Amino acid sequence: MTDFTPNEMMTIAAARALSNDDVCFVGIGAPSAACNVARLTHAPDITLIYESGTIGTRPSVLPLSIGDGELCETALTTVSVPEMFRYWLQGGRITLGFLGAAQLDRFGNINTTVIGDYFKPKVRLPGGGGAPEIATSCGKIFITMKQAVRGLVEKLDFYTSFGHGDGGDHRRRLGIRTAGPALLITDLAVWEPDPETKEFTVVSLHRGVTRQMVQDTCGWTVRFSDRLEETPQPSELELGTLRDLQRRTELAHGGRKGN
Amino acid sequence: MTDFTPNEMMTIAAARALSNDDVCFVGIGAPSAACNVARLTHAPDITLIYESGTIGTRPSVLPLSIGDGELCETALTTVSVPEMFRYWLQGGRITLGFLGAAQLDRFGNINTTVIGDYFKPKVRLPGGGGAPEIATSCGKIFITMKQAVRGLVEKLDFYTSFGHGDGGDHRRRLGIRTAGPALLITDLAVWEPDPETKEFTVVSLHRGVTRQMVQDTCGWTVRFSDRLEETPQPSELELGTLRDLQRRTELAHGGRKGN
Amino acid sequence: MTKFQSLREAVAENLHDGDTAAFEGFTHLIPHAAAHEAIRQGRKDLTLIRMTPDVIYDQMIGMGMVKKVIFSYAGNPGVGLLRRMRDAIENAFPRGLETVEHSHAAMANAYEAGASGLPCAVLRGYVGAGLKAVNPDIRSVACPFTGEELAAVPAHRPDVAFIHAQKANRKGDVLIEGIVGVQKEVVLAARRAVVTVEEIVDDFEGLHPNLCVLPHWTVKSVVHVPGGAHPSYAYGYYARDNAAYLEWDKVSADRALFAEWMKTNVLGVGPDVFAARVKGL
Amino acid sequence: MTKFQSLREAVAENLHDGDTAAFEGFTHLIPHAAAHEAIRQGRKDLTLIRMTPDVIYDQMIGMGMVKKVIFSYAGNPGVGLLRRMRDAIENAFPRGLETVEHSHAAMANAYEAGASGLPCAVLRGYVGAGLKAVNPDIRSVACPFTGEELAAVPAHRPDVAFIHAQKANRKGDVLIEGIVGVQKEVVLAARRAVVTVEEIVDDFEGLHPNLCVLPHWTVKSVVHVPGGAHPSYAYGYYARDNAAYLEWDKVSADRALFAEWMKTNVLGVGPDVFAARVKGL
Repeated sequence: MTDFTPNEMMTIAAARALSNDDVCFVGIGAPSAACNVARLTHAPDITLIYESGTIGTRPSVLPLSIGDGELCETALTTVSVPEMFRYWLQGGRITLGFLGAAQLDRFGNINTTVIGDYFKPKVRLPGGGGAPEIATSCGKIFITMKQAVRGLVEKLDFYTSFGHGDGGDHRRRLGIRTAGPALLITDLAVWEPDPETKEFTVVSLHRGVTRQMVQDTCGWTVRFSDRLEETPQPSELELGTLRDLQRRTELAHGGRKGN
Repeated sequence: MTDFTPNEMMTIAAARALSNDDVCFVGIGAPSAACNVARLTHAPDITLIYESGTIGTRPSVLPLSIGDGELCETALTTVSVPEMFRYWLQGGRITLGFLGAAQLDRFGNINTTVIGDYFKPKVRLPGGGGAPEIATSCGKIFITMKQAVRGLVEKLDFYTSFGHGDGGDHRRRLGIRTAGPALLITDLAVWEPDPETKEFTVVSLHRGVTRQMVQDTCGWTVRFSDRLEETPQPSELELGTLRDLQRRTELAHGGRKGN
Repeated sequence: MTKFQSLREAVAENLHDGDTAAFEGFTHLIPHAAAHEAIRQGRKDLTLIRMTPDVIYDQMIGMGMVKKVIFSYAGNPGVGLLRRMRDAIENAFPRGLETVEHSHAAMANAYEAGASGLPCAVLRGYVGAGLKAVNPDIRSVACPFTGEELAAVPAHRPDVAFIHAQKANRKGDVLIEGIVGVQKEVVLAARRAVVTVEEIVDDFEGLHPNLCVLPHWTVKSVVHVPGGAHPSYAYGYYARDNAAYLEWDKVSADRALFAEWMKTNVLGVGPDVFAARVKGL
Repeated sequence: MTKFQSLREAVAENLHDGDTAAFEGFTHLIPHAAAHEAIRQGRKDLTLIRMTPDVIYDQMIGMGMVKKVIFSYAGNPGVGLLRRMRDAIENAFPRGLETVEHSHAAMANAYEAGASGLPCAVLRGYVGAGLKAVNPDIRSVACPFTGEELAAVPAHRPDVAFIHAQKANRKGDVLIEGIVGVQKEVVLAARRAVVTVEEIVDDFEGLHPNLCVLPHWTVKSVVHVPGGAHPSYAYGYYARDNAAYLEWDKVSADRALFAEWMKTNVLGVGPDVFAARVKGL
């Protein structure tokens, strides 16, 4: 096995959790890389959907934006944005949604809106975009992010999208019928919600990562699974596929005017 | 002027009331003939819309159904039926809607649902189709029908679509912002609503029609305008256009399998 | 995953006694072959949804398979009334028929709401109209910003939808072209969807990106039935058989003639007859 | 009727101080040329609606033309934050900026409701989400059949919409292809619509019947501006200039650099420069 970066491990661990039967609502960045690595390795029939309206897309390079031409050109069909949010997302046709976070709490609630007070923000972040409804309409949610104390926080500054709320059956109490956050994949570890409390629990550590490293980059007291494992390392195929994809992407997006 | 039938006069009188700027929601039968005669004579730029989703259609023959292939093939674009009713009709983009009636009252209210009691009908008619919302969403409504005592009635058996209700400002009192029935064109006469009471009033009689003929075929006491006119007779162009259209239509629809 | 099946299998697996079913098509692409297979299999106590219950619903009603129809316009398009449906409503022959009646706008919105996963559709509709008084499924909500009273109707969520389309590819993705009606909506609103198609092609390469395509994971079963919309039509394949609609007016006017016609043209044949019916159209 | 005008005339006639305006485009077909003309004409006190206020809204906000933004995602797509918009919100520079914030789903539904002539949109949205607490335009209605509480937001009804499209024909009908976004909806929701296009063709003969076409009677003004979406892209014409989006991150980070850039690239030039900007893309 060649060497690999924490970011590569994160992307590949996320890719492995995807299957041929999934219909994924893909975000830009790590989710997009993970979904396309899955499609190019073990899940060739996975359906990828980007919120710009492209359904069943098969890009050969990763999009820089959620609506790159490549997504439309390789899609089965492209629908309007209102249709995307009404028929496909709200209609309950998406099995899996990916979300990122500026702040995440132990119950999978997410903030991408503001740091500080909403009306007097220290940092005005981009906002929720599709996230508030992705979080509740997709069959389940995977979250990818790099660990940092300012990212994995005890309490969010703003609740952009709902995860498991205060934990337990909070989703059900709000009438939400979908599973919510089912997996958190970071650069250090893979986390799953506890079946009862719904608190994210570390189930596997990436190669070379210690419990202390996970705790040092997390703002809450971390729970580790009794059966803590090591995340299987990337295979040659997985790593090669990811790196090829990124090389093609750099070539395509690199220079001004396609140079 | 060659001779012409009452039906031809009705169609041509309706065609004349249409203009280049109209966006018409067209029904099958006389409205379809009238709209296409207008398009082929004085209003070449009129926009014709059929509820099957065809926008800006220019059929060379009259459709037998509201969704004939000819309508789609000659249209500017064809949209889904939900879009047709949401964006185009409810969206207030249609300036003029045509309605027919099994029963009509003096205020332009229409029944196409049942004769007799709704739950124990003597005759079960087809029902409203698009009419209930055409009647309130189009800028104004033209009605075409052949006069008969059982058709122009004192009181409807069922209120399929709303005209001027009990007359006066009844539409406004219900919050309806469109004009409603603005013209009734029959095989005998042209009627307009009284500006105040909204009761249909005969404003012109077709050639050879007497007041008595109008009254004998109407179930309520007819009001005639103080300035009653004779409907201008069909011109050569109008009549020729209508008859050519009908000839082409018969040829196209006549036999089984296009023979 | 989509199954490629015979029409007999597709109907047997997806349509059950007592189901709420929608055989949709707005003049164009009406799934006649699928409806005839349902008749041959003798399904009972169906609730049928359709904007324009035309000849196929007249036939199913005439065969006594239907207990309830949810609809907005019950006519033989361009011809006249539906005589078997009238006989059921007016004379309870061959059985009584419950009706739930809407406007086209409400029906189209109800399909749209079903496809959108909503419990109800909200529209500006039925103002001053009589159906509100006879259909308890027409209610209202107040706009929380303007106070305007808007109509609300329940979303359509049929157990099963049947549509006819031009093409499927080998994966089971379905292409619909021309007057697309409410077909995308009814498939997405339904728990199960069966699509009969004119043609099965290898793939959809080279299609314009914005066409009406239903991905294979929205469809349970794809069945190859050339001519399967006859006497309705399939844009790009064959024209509407207007004479057959005129003929139906006569056939359906007489109970005995109807029974005889169904025996000859539906019960005694299979879906393979449809290809021949559209030759020359 | 549609006018074929210069961009200067179209903006002068259709965009007024204090207007509520939407310059829409979802990554694709963003009307950069139209926004730059609005900047040159120095419109004031605008309320801007957009799902993804990106570079053009950052520019208008940085120029002090905007008093309020209604939006759902304020980022430089694929790059990062909007630095001029942040400066306005965090530091009231060059003026304070009121924000009304929604989710994408709510914004898309609000355009759809505007196009549909409804006062509000109803969706299953914002469940458990924080925006409800800070945006009084997020309310709810109860489904009159199931009792489920659904979110409601006001319909978007902008005074004027600006979009960029591939083609217009000589009548002024407009064709949009590829990622069509909310462009049809924003045009139908707006009182006035201005469309810049890559190309004007004689007619649309031979087009597939189900494409996204806006009839001429829905559009006030058509303006021929080749390259008018740059650095966004036009499917079938030119690709996205990703480098320009990366450059914007640097330009917008510094107030002086921003002012200089706007002078050189917007204030001192005309819409004719766009054609050259897309050469080689």
